[in-house]
Amino acid sequence: MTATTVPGGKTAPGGSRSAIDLILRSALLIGLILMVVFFTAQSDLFLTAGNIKNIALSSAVLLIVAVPQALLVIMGYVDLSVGSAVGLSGVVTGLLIVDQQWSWGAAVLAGLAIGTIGGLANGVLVSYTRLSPIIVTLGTLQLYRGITQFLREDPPSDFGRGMALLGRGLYLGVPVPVWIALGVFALGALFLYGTAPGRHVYAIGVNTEAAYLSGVATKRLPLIMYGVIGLAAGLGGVLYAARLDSAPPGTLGVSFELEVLTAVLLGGVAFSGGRGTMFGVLLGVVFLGVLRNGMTLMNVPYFAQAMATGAALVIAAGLDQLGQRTGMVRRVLRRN
Amino acid sequence: MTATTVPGGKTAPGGSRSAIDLILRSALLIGLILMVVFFTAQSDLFLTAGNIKNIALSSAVLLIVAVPQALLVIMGYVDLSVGSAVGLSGVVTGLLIVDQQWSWGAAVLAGLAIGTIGGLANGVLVSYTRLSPIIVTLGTLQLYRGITQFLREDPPSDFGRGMALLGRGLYLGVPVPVWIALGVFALGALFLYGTAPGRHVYAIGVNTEAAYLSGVATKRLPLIMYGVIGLAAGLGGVLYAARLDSAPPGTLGVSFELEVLTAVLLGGVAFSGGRGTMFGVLLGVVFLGVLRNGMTLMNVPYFAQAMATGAALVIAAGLDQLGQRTGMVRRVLRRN
Amino acid sequence: GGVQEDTGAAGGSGESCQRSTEKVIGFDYPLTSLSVYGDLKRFAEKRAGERGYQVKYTADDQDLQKQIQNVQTWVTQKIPAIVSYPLEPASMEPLASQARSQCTVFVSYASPLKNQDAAVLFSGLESGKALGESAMKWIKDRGKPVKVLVLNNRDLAVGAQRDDGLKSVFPAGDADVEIVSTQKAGTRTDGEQITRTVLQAHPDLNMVLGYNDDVALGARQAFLNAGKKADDPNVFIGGQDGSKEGLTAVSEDGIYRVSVAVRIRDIGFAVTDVAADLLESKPNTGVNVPPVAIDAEHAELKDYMSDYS
Amino acid sequence: MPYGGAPRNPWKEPRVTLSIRGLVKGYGATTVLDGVDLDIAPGEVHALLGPNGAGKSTLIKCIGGVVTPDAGEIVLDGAPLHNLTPARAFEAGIATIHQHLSLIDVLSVTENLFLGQEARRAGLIDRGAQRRTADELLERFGLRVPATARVGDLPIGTKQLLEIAKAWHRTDVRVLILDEPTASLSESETERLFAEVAKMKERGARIIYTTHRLGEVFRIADRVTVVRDGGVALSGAVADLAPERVVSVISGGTGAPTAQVERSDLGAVRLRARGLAGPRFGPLDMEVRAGEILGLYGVLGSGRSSFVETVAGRFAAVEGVIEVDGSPLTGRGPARALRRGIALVPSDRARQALWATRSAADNLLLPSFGELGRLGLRRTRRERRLFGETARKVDLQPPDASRKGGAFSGGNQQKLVLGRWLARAGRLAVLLLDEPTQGVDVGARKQIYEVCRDLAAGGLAVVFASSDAQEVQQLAHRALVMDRGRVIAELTGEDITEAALLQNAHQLTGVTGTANVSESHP
Ligand SMILES: Nc1ncnc2c1ncn2[C@@H]1O[C@H](COP(=O)(O)OP(=O)(O)OP(=O)(O)O)[C@@H](O)[C@H]1O
Ligand SMILES: Nc1ncnc2c1ncn2[C@@H]1O[C@H](COP(=O)(O)OP(=O)(O)OP(=O)(O)O)[C@@H](O)[C@H]1O
Ligand SMILES: [Mg+2]
Ligand SMILES: [Mg+2]
Repeated sequence: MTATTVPGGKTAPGGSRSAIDLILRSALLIGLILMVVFFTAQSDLFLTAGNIKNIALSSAVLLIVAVPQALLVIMGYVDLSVGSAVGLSGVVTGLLIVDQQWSWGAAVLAGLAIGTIGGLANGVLVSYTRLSPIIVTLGTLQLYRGITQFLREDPPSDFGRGMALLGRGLYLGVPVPVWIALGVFALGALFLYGTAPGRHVYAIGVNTEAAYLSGVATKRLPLIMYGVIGLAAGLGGVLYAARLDSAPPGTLGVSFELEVLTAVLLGGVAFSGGRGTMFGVLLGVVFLGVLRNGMTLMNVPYFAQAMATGAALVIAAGLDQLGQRTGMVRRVLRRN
Repeated sequence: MTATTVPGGKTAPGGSRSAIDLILRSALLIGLILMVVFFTAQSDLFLTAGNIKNIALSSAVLLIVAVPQALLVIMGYVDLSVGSAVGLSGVVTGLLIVDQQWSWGAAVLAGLAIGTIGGLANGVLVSYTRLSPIIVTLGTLQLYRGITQFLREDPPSDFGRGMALLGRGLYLGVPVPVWIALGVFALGALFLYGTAPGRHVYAIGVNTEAAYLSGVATKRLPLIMYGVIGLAAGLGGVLYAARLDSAPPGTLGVSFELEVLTAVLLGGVAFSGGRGTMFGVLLGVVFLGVLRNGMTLMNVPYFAQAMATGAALVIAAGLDQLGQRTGMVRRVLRRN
Repeated sequence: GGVQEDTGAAGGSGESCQRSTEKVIGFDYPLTSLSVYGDLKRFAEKRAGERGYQVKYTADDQDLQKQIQNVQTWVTQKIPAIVSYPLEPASMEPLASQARSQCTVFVSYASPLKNQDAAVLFSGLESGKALGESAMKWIKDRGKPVKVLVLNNRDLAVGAQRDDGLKSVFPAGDADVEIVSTQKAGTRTDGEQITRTVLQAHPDLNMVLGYNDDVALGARQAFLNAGKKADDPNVFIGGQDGSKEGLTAVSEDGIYRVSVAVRIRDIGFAVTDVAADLLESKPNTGVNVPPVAIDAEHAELKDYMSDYS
Repeated sequence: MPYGGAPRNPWKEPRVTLSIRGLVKGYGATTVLDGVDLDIAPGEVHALLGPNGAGKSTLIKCIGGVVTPDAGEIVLDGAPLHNLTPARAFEAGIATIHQHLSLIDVLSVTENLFLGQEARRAGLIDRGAQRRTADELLERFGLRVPATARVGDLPIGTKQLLEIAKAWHRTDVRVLILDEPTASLSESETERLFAEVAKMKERGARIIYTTHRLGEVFRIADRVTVVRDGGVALSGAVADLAPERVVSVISGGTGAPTAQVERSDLGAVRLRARGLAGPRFGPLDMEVRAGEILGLYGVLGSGRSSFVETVAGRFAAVEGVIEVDGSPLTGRGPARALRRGIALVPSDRARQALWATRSAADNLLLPSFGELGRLGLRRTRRERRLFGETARKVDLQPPDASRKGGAFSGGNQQKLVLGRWLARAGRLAVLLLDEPTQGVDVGARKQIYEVCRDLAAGGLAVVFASSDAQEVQQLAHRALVMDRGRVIAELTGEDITEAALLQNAHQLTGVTGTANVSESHP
């Protein structure tokens, strides 16, 4: 009897879920495609290998941090300190190479370590003492920036060949950071869909109480994830420093946290937790990358770019909603 | 067994809430007091009438926008576009006076109107089409900034006597903006505790479905509140412009939205909605004002200020938690 | 290993190159929120119009990553000539060399690069010095002790340069000078807020040196708001940039005594000329526009102001 | 077959017991359990009874490791269990089905069944294995939902069964705890559950069973313990206990609800549905008169909730009209319906009705604040008076205006929700109740029935949907049996017997097209 009242309902996350969501997202995907078509029509340089490489390169770090951020947000947490974590690890790596003559490899490891520690610090505060994630990470956003600028006032630069390869090297014609980003994305997807903790991410996000009653580690998992996003931010900082061949303490990674959050939400992750897919996140990141690149190609003036970006965000959010609505059942549940 | 209570409840439903929360907040209050004591010990200028007036003046606009922001957040919404709304209305007011020779009164009204319209635009998008408040207002944050810079590239300035009085005038020795801020705060408190819609704010935040089924206007109320916060942001922009006697399109109100959010969360409003008090918001605003002022007085270097602010936020969040814990029931409700 | 660097053939030099015949110049100016930006563009375009060129712009909103991305886009796009104001010179080097290796003209703006065909310079260091010197002169002439607030912003390369310049000549161990506070200020609002507070701590504060006109004007407003007279002889406020408002304030011959200016017109023209010359293979090593401390008495004040619409 | 390791052979187990000694637990100022003892032998079904708020769930939470007792010890097979967590409890072989659902809406049926106990291969989830076990469990519980279905889309009853099924594949179950498992189940589901419980019993599990439907106790329980006022008020073998005795101990003398008296003096038609169709029901016609209490009975998914929720404005009618006092209901949304005097007590308290973190006063008075105020401002004195009166009428325990809604026991939460409408009864024309006494003890149930009768006597039209045949018999003047969204039978007065209801609901299940029998009624 009840079986009949449940239209297929193949909408649970997981193999099947991601498939459905591919369609759910498609509204946004279509938006992206239209945008690409438009830019291609505007400038014949847009769809060139070189330019695509650009977009990929400038989206790489965003994707690297957006993946763990998405996992956090789905769990109902968030890390707003990533902007400063990027700055901190980049500067630490830089000054170790320049001031302390560390080998670039060692310096990079140190940078990653710093990032991870910063992340874990957030995690302990947030998931164990149950402080508000937003306020805590807004705090550490300032704290880490302060430390960064305390460590070095003006930018260390000139990091040598190793870093150059890391930041601007090509492997099989694809920039190294892009390879790394793809790796991170793959891992993220495997984790979310393939492993038990991945399922628990949703459980915690939807109903922590219920997850706890079912024996899910409702505190350890977020803690670990904060460590991971710290690591990712550290990686991001290192890659930025490598790419820029310098690490300005005052500006490296500034307002990056908002970019990450935008990409994640744009990708259809619900800030309230419980909803989101890796595919969506990828889509959100690419969307932003294409938008910025295309507008520069078209020589749009700065204020118009701001307007266009803003409008694009709103429209994209609308498309995402549209995607959501296509789920028949959801429409019923969402009273209307 | 549970006979430790008086039939009918000893205190008025509304009254008790604020009373209880006053105690809950006290942990943070104590933190504030300690900070004041510290700064007073550091600089004998801190507790002078002049400096208190100065702190009040710096906090006025923050309070004006924080009050409606708190109401939105309690309902489970948020407006991140206020920074640009402040800029937009300030610049519009300014250029109407300078370029169009409008009377300052008319120009101010226009500024307020612009702000309100911007707010209502957010409201329609968010509460009626159910788009994500964060992503939408992040979008309009950019959109409104773009419009502002499109309207005027360099700052209009020199607004004449009327604006001067508005921004810097004293009434009974207290700056006009402070009077306005106190008025806004009083209205906010009256609304939240003294009116039925005020109760609905909590109902929507805690359980929208239940509120909807109980006949609460779960869409109109947020819409209106978005209009109100737009109006408040407009007011803030006007006051900023008046005090600066100029309105820089590129920088007026930049990152103000984060300041507001910080103050609100610091004041113990839960970002997930359903929890928060006006008293707490006031506390959060004052806390930030005192912190910034004290550190400037002590000529703390920039990076140290960032560190201190960050640490203060985290600690304050901790104190707030501590406050929460004192509520026995809450402890249990938060799965013991 | 399989990883090689992505900078093409390193350091292509001007002569060996076949320049593009397309008459397009990209002007990458990250500080779009500065009030000088508009007029700068106007002059660059004026000259471009005369020489039949088109000027393109980026929108970096003061963000290093975005600047690099945008210039990278231009490089791939093979824009014939790029004039860039690097927020972070070191970060621009790889791009510059990549650009030049594909025969794109690369002109550096404000701070010199290793990889550049030419530069349009107005030294931040000099600018800071000029402000410091005129401040010292005012102090000497007046012969009374002063209390100073320094508003700097070392987050920006130019801000750091100007700050270094200022430090190098000010206060130069002068016993009469007491720097009571040094604070970071990014915007006019910051300038007003900080100055207001410092005025609380030191009601006798009578000198503010700002790293640009916006913050200095904020400081001036704080003095006016505090009830100081607009022409109080005992107050010295100085800024840098020579922005329209800055110079206007100076011309009022009040407490806003100096704005260290570079001739916006000259720079705007230079942006186009240097790039265009190089594209047309005319020799041009660039220009170095000297910063001048403009005060109310300065002979050229009117000319400088006339640059603005 | 339980997933995870070969089950140890229960018959080899020594016949020692699960024994609870001097258990004490309090929340803040109030002591809930004050020295409770309990012994349960393998293969025993032990019914744990008591009024709302007696501490049954609390006791269960202690055993399940959800809350830590303040004192006392829990000994399982001779081994005392210390600082339990839900995870540790599972390992010890204690499977708890909590009163409030702990399912994850966005996850699939399979994923929910295995949540926290996933089958793994090489670090990854073994979907194949999970899927097989899931299908088998669904089969056992007669759930014809796809194992890939998103749980959030399932009706509440189905969810309840899934919740129960979770325990069936957990680690070899030595203690099975069911906290009001049948609260939202209908007869057929209940039967299935009992069959499964019997199997568990054979496998030597100790079973604690909590319910407010006393009929069940005498069907499956071996022993009964009634907790009341913090202690054990009655304990003994079912065989030597008379139902009346148990009832009076639980209800503290209030006694069981009395059957409905026939109403002859019905007023004018207040609610009329004409060809009304909505999500999962209709089209159907229906009339309810002033003073009449109409019961809707049916198996799960028969469309009762959907119907009442549509009348209350939660869903838009697909076709047809709703009339209140003769004039059609225009516009959409509960607010509109309320303005016309239609109020709903929804079935899913936690999700649809309660503000757990808000005070009892807010929960009770929220729709009334406006009317109580003057010039838009609230008048707290009048609010306090109205709260006091209403709390007394529904006998809210404790009648504390500032206590958080979530801190009340199930039954008292329901009284809060009912009181919400009682407080403005004067403005109501129709009261709709969906599963009105779900999880409510006999005493409270009686009081709720009386409130409903008073409201009807006061001229309201009362419509309630229930899965509890006994309830329909006791409360309804007239009963409609629904199936697949259609009315398939109508019973009045004396004819409303549990037997008749069950028979109609079940034997007719599957017969389609026999719609609108109800057209014939007055
Ligand atoms: N989280 C909590 N905070 C404070 N008090 C609580 C909390 N949970 C339960 N209580 C109180 O403990 C007492 C026992 O609650 P419990 O849920 O165990 O009763 P119950 O016997 O299960 O009632 P029901 O039959 O309605 O489920 C009640 O008075 C209730 O108000
Ligand atoms: N298949 C479904 N999809 C979406 N919502 C549903 C579905 N089935 C029920 N619901 C909703 O879930 C809630 C409770 O379900 P319930 O099974 O009680 O409703 P119902 O389908 O009317 O059956 P019943 O006769 O048992 O009430 C109601 O709001 C109902 O509308
Ligand atoms: Mg219970
Ligand atoms: Mg139902």
